[in-house]
Amino acid sequence: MTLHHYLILAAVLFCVGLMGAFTRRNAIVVLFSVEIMLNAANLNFIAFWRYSENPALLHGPLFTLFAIAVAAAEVAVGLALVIAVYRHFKTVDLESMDTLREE
Amino acid sequence: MSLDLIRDILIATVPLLVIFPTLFAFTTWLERKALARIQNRVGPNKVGVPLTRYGGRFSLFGLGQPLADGIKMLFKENIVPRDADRLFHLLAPILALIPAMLVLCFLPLEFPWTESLLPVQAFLLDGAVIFFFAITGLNTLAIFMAGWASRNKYSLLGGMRAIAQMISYEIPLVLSAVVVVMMVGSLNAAEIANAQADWNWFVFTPWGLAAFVIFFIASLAEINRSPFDLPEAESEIIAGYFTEYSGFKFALFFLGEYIAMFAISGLAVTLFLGGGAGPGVAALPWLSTVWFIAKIFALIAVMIWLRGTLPRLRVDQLMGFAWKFLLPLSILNIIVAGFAWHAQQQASGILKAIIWVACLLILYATAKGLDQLNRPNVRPREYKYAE
Amino acid sequence: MSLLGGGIFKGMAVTLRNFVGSYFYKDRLTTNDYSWRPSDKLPQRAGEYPKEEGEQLRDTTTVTNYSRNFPMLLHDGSEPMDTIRCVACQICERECPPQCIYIEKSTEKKENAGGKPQFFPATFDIDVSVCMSCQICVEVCPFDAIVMNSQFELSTPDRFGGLLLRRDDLLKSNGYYHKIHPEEATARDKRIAEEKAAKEAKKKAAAEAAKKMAEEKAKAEAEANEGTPDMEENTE
Amino acid sequence: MSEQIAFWMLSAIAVLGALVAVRKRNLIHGVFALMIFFAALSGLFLLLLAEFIAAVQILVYIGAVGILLLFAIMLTERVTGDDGRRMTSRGWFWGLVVAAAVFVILLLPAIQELPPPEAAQAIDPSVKELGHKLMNPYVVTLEVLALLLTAALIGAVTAAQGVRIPKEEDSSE
Repeated sequence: MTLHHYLILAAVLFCVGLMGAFTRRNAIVVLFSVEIMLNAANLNFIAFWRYSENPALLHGPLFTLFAIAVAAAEVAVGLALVIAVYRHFKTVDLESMDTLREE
Repeated sequence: MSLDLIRDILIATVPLLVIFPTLFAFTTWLERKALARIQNRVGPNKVGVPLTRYGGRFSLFGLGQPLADGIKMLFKENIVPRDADRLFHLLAPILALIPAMLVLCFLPLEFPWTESLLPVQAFLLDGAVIFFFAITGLNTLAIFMAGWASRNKYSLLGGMRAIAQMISYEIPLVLSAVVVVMMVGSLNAAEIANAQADWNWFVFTPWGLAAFVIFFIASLAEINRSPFDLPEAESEIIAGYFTEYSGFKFALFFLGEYIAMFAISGLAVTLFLGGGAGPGVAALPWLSTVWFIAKIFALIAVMIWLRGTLPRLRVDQLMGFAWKFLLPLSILNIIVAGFAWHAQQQASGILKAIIWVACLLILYATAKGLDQLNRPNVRPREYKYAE
Repeated sequence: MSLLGGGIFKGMAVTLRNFVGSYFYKDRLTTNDYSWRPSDKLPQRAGEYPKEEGEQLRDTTTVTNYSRNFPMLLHDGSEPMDTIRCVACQICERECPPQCIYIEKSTEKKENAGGKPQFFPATFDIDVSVCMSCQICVEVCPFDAIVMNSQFELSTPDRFGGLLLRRDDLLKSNGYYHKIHPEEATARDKRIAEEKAAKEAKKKAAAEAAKKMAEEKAKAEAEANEGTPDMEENTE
Repeated sequence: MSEQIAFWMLSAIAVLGALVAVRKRNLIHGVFALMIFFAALSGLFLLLLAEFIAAVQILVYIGAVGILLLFAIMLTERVTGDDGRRMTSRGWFWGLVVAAAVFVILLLPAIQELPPPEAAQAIDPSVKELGHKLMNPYVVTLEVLALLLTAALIGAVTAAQGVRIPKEEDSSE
């Protein structure tokens, strides 16, 4: 196994997430997709750390740890927003939330 | 290299998969017997050892009952509700069993025949304790899956209750284990167990005792044991998440629940009760396994005893107890443990005793205060007509 | 200041006492040893106990007098259908909360225990898998025809037909009732006798009153016959 | 050898899980697929000898985020989790094109511009070292993170509780 394998895997996962975020209408699924992208990035960090010159510095795991914590906060706030939006519009369909658009 | 590794892994794991399900069968019998005796009944006493006739002379206190139950479970009709999500309905019991079985590997159980296999043993993992908690948390998902896939409102309610309860009680559970991790300075299960050699069990220190009590209560809730068995409250929501399960799938749930019980008791033994330490271990190393399992059974006996004693809690009492009592207490316990442990490093003799007594007093007073604060503001009922 | 969690320890002490005590004091154990012979065949229908009648009765009478399980129908004599108390009024069928009773009335009347020609149930089924043992049928029965049985051995391998008790399974003699629930049966018989006596007395009184009335009427008529001309005069 | 088998299996599970999570109509099935993805990723972290991160991945993503997503779905969709309406968004084609373009852009440097592959060094993964690092050089970051989490907690509670919306706003479409 080399670094390249992990980088390609992370790229594939990131693009799957990107595809989900672009092609689905449901706000919660978009949130899934964002999570997938974040995880792909985390995989990159860990892979780079593992194959780096000086792994004893632990930069990769530390950064990933912080990223996971921030991602957890992001999910909590994101879902709270989804629920607030659902209260208002009675839907989580992103395309029917178009109050700002001129008719 | 590869074949050797596979052989080592098999030798290290297969005994766990044999010993604990066997102990499970024995524990169901033990539990039924003990509960029966608590209620002044006799309990199962008819089915004897295999191949004797039903109600025969060799009934041996009904020890054949688990076997008969197992055969019955295997041959029962497997009923799936018409509207159920068939895939998830099938997967849920399996998913309930897997994490419970998996975490057994993180217990520092050393069998005589595994001494040569040190590199493959999971409890030597650097983060064994945190892995234990992470994987135990997966149980929640299985329960939710079962509740959701059954398309039954009682099942769904049970699943939701289970999630709320297990998430709430996971926090005091982990925080009480943090005290031990802090004192040992390692998340490695084997190191934690070794640190308690020579009767230096953590349960014999004030903060360790408090942490043990919190851990034990939270673990009862974590494995849905009475008095915290709200997700499967028969009188309220039939059987909760496994209302729609029968036959072998039900047996898998049952097995998973008991294996989880062994696992969490094993972790309590590792963290607080000295692991496999006990008299005679120095002379006969295999005794440590016996001691470990004996300690697990001691904890399980207390669980059965509590089940026979306490009534089930109400939902609001359950959540209030976790968030308003156990959580503040366990946070305070961490702080107290940190300061006191540092103070006692320098102190000796009488000063140490003073620190310990002070810690005990602080912890007890806080618990008492929290208890008083949480008491519902109701006066004792006044009877107008009855005396 | 009570000890924190002291209540739990108190409760645990109680259960521990029960646990230990049950091993040393045999009178604590409330269950009787259940005598099942390996040679017994499984019953095909609920209530068909694979034992002789005497043993069966002993089995139902070994449970406490206050135990109640599912309803049964009473008859007073040796021939059940000649002395059945039930007159197929169907009140219990209507009152039954889980609706587990099914009655079909007979088409012709037949003499029953009271000596009067009455209807009788051509069919009287109770589905014991549905019955919830609420005893409401017993409460509402005006003829004391349905009472609770205490027979508990009802398991059968047949989930549907085996748990449906037919009229002939349900019919039990009053003597049996006296054996399983002596106090209740005595009280019930006493009440029935009192009611009967009261009825008789009332009948007698009514007959006497009717006689008296008739006499008075006759007298009044006689008087009236005498007085009518006067009245006619007066009215004119 | 065994490492390669594990890598290929885990990466296949991860990609499949992610695809199912993104494309499944039933949202609850989607969440469970997402959890399979998280679990596979945790396995990959373990393969890269980052065992603490693997544990945290399970603990945070499966234990907390997944459950949170389940609750959000139960609160907003029907209990069966079926997304009954049209699933794909309006510009889905351009979404695919952009995703593919990003994939190519990400892939090119991964293949070309890196130095030739080097073998991984032997390392001794230690959670203790990570803890010391967190407590000594990165303690400020840790504290800021704690503040952020608290703020997120409070924010989430207030956002989910909702502001009282006046009546007339409710009735307007």
